[in-house]
Order: sequence, then structure tokens, then C-alpha cells
Amino acid sequence: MDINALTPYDRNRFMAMMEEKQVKDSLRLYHNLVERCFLDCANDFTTKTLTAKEEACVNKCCDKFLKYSARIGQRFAEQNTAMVDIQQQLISENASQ
Amino acid sequence: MDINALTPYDRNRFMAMMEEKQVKDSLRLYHNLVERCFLDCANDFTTKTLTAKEEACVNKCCDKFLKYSARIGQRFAEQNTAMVDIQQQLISENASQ
Amino acid sequence: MDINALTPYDRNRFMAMMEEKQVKDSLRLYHNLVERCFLDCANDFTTKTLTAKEEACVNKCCDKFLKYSARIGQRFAEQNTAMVDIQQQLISENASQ
Amino acid sequence: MSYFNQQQAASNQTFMQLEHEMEAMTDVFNKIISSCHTKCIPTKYSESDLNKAESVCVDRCFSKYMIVQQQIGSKLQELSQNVQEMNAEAAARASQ
Amino acid sequence: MSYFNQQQAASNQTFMQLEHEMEAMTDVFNKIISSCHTKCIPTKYSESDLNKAESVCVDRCFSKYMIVQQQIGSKLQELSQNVQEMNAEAAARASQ
Amino acid sequence: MSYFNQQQAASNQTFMQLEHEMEAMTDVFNKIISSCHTKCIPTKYSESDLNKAESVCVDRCFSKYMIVQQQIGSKLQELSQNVQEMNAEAAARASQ
Repeated sequence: MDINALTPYDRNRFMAMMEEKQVKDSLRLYHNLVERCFLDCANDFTTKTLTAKEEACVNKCCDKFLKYSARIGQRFAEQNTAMVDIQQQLISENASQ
Repeated sequence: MDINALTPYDRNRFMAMMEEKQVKDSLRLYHNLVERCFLDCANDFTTKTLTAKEEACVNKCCDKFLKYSARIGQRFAEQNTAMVDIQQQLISENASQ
Repeated sequence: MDINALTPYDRNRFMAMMEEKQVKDSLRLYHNLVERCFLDCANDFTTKTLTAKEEACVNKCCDKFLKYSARIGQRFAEQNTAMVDIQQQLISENASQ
Repeated sequence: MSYFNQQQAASNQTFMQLEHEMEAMTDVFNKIISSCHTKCIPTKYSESDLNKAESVCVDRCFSKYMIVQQQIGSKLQELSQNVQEMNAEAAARASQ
Repeated sequence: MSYFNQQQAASNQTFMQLEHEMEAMTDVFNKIISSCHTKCIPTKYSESDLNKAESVCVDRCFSKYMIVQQQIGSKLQELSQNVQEMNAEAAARASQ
Repeated sequence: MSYFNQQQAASNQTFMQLEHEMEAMTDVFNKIISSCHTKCIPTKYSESDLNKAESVCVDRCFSKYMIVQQQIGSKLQELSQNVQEMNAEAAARASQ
């Protein structure tokens, strides 16, 4: 896959696609995190607000998940250096314009 | 988010998007309901048709799920009044044209 | 649904859509198969490579899943003859052009 | 609308229907794959082939899934017709 | 940019925000449907209606889900502000 | 085709390949996140950090997932080559 085959028009298209993808990925991470911590922590349906125990659980669930997915993200980037290099090349070209 | 910023062209685009979304959401609800009631009710694989017990289970599963999701839908609309108001404003503008 | 209502332009659009769909479906099958066999077979986290037992499990999981989904695919095509006929009609029209 | 535009509109309508049908077929297929694997295929993986019992279960599972889909589809259609009848009656009363 | 193009750009921006909001709402709705069914609706299906206990559970489940979403949303916002402050400090030090 | 159109076509081809690769990466990433959380992170949530055992499990889980993906990818490629060879042989016999 020859990255230099991309015309300036398609380079811009790719940057726009990466931006939109990052917005969507962040939203998806947020919504998946809410679902996961709800399922794992909310177990006492005698009240309609969170108990102190549930609220503490959600805090730790959230912190733990963010550290966990950062670690997976690191391992993933180490594995997918080709794609990471392409993205970085296009970002720095865009920044220097 | 200023709803009055929408040009007539984009108001139409939004109405068309909402219509397409409603069709897709109805189809998704139907398919998810089928999957759920199949998983919960179909357990006797000595036959290839539904047993009387399985058929009765599917009926109640379906009815219960529709009442359940209507209730969630009510609570959801009460919470998301801003978006509901925007949708209703655009629908009534469209109807009076 | 009158298939003959499709203009030549839309016939091509449909063929292109079916091709893109086949690529996406194959990728999805592959990724789902990897996830399934990982979940079912990878259970020994004292090592970072697969044990002999895990590797054999992945092999059988993969073979079994492919035979299983081929069987479901057969049953599915027998049920959905209308859509299969439409697709075959468009494919043979395309081939004879 | 010219004859050409009418043709184009009907063709586009058919195209969108085909597109929706193919997406629905993919969704149903994937749900059956997932559901019947859960019901019929043990995760021990002692051999590479489907044995006789698993094959029979898979065929029956597929058949039952289609029947459940038909049963629920009919219920939803009935419900939707009831809603339409109720709306028609209410409209008729309102115009009296 | 002409006035017309400015109008078009602002309208398109609003359209995309509405589109994203509606997709987010659908995603959250579907997750609540799935999560609260697991928490509140037994799969025995002995009757067609939601009984009193199930109805109360469903309302409380919905309420708790919204609170968890708010709690996590605030944490993520706080984290993102911390990152921005750290970047600003690093940029300030780099330019000294 | 003019030189400009050839350039445009090659560029569009590369763009679509990049788009597909990014979608595939997202899909795999999300499946690993889900699978390794199930395998390595207990849902008791007694503390905010990953402890040593969890960190080691996460790294090994990621490594194993990649190996399973490689193993299955090779099998599928082999199968697809077998199918192509069989089709080529059948075509050769048919033309005799």
C-alpha cells in the first residue's frame, strides 16, 4: 500500500476520516465503559440512586478500565507500527502545511 | 446547538435521517426481540418445530419485552426532553408546510 | 419488488454493493472466529505463547466453526430463495455483458 | 415528472429496498450463527467435524429460529394493524 | 466566505451535531434496554405483563444507569481537563 | 485513461484500503479489550490500579490473541488457496 499514491485531496479525506473516527471511538469507549461499570457495580435495586458502595465501585471500575485499555492500546500500537507510521506521516505533513 | 441554524435543505435532510433511523430502529428491535425470545425459550431440540410450551413462552416473552421497552422508552423521553423538543419542532414545521 | 425496475446504473450499484458486502462479511467472519476460538481455547495465562493444548483447540475450533457456519449458510440459502435468485440473476447478467 | 425521472425514482426505490433486505439478512444470519452455536456446539472441541448429534441439532435450531421469527413477526404486524385501526377510529370520531 | 456559505457551514455543523446526538441516544437506549432486562426481567416468562416488582426495578434501573453515566462522564471530563492543563504547562515551559 | 485519472484511481484505491484497514484495526482492538477484560480483570474492583498479576495477564492475553489471529488467518489463507487450486484444476479439465 503506497501512501505516496494519495493525492492531496485524498490526504485531506484521510485526515478527516481519522478525526471522525477518533470522535466516534471516544464516544464508543465512554458508552461501553458506562455499560460495563453499570453491569458490574449496580446490583441493589431497593433504591433509585447509587448506594455509597455502588458509587465507590463505579469509581474504581472506571479508573481500572482506563488504565487497562491504555495498556492494551500500548501493546496494540507496538504491534501495528506500519499503520501508526502512516498516520504519523500524514499528521506531520498536515501540521507543516 | 441552535436548531434555527438549520437551512430548509438541512431541515429536510434531518427529517429524512429521522425517518431512515426509525425504519432501522424498528427492524433492529424486531431482530433483537426474535434473538432474545429464541435464546430464552427454545431449549428442546428433539423436534424441529416449536413445542406448545416453547410457543407459549415466545408469546409471553414478546409481550413482556414490548411492555418493558415501552416503559424504558417513556423514562428515556422524560430524560431527553431537549432532543425530543427539537424533533417535535421539526416535525410540526414539516407538517404545516 | 420488481428487479426489472433497476436501471443499468442501479444494477451496477447493486453489484458493487454486493461485492463490498462480501468483503466486509468475510472480514467479520474472520474476526468473530478469532474472538470465539480465543475465548473458548485460551485459558492458560502462565505463558505468553499458546500451549500445545491451546493450539490444538484453536485448530479444531476453527475447523468446526467453518463447517458449522457452512451448514447454517446452506439452510439459510434454502430459506431465502427469492433473494438468492435476484442475486444470481444480476450476477449472470453482469457476466454476459 | 418526466418518464426518465419516474424510471430513476422507481429504480432507486427498488435499490434501497434491496439494500435494506440484504442488511436484514446479514443481521438475521449472524444472530442465528451466534444463537445456534450456543445451543448446539459444545466448546470442548474434541474433534474437527460436526458429529451426527450436532448436525441434527443445528438443523432443528435453524428451523426453530425461523418459526420464532415468523411467530413474532405476525404478532408485531397484528399489533401495528390494531394501532392503525385505533388511529382511524379516533380520526373518524374527531371529525364528527 | 460569503454570507450564504457561512449559513451553509453553520447549518451543516448543526446537522452533524444532531446526527451524532441521535446516534449516541440510540446507543445508550439499546444498552439500557439490554442491561436493565438482565437486571430486572427473569427469563421464565410466566406472564405477559410487567408485574409491580419488575416495574419498580425497571424505573430504578433506568435511574441508576443515568447516574452512572453522569458520574463517569464527569470523571472523563475532569481527566481531559487535567491533560489539557498539563499540555499547557509543558508548552509554557518549552517556550521559556 | 489520462495520467490524472490513473493517479486519481490509484489514490482512491489506496484510500479505500486504508479505510478498510482502520475499520479492521478498530474491530480487533475492541474484541481484545472485551476478551482480555473477561480473562484478566475480576469484577470485584477492590482498587483503582492494575496490580502486578493483572498487568502480566493483560500482556500475555494480548500476545496470545495475536497468535490465535495469526494461526486462524493462516488456516483461512490455506483453505482459500486450496479452493483456487481446485477451481483451476476443474477449469483445466473442462477445457480438455
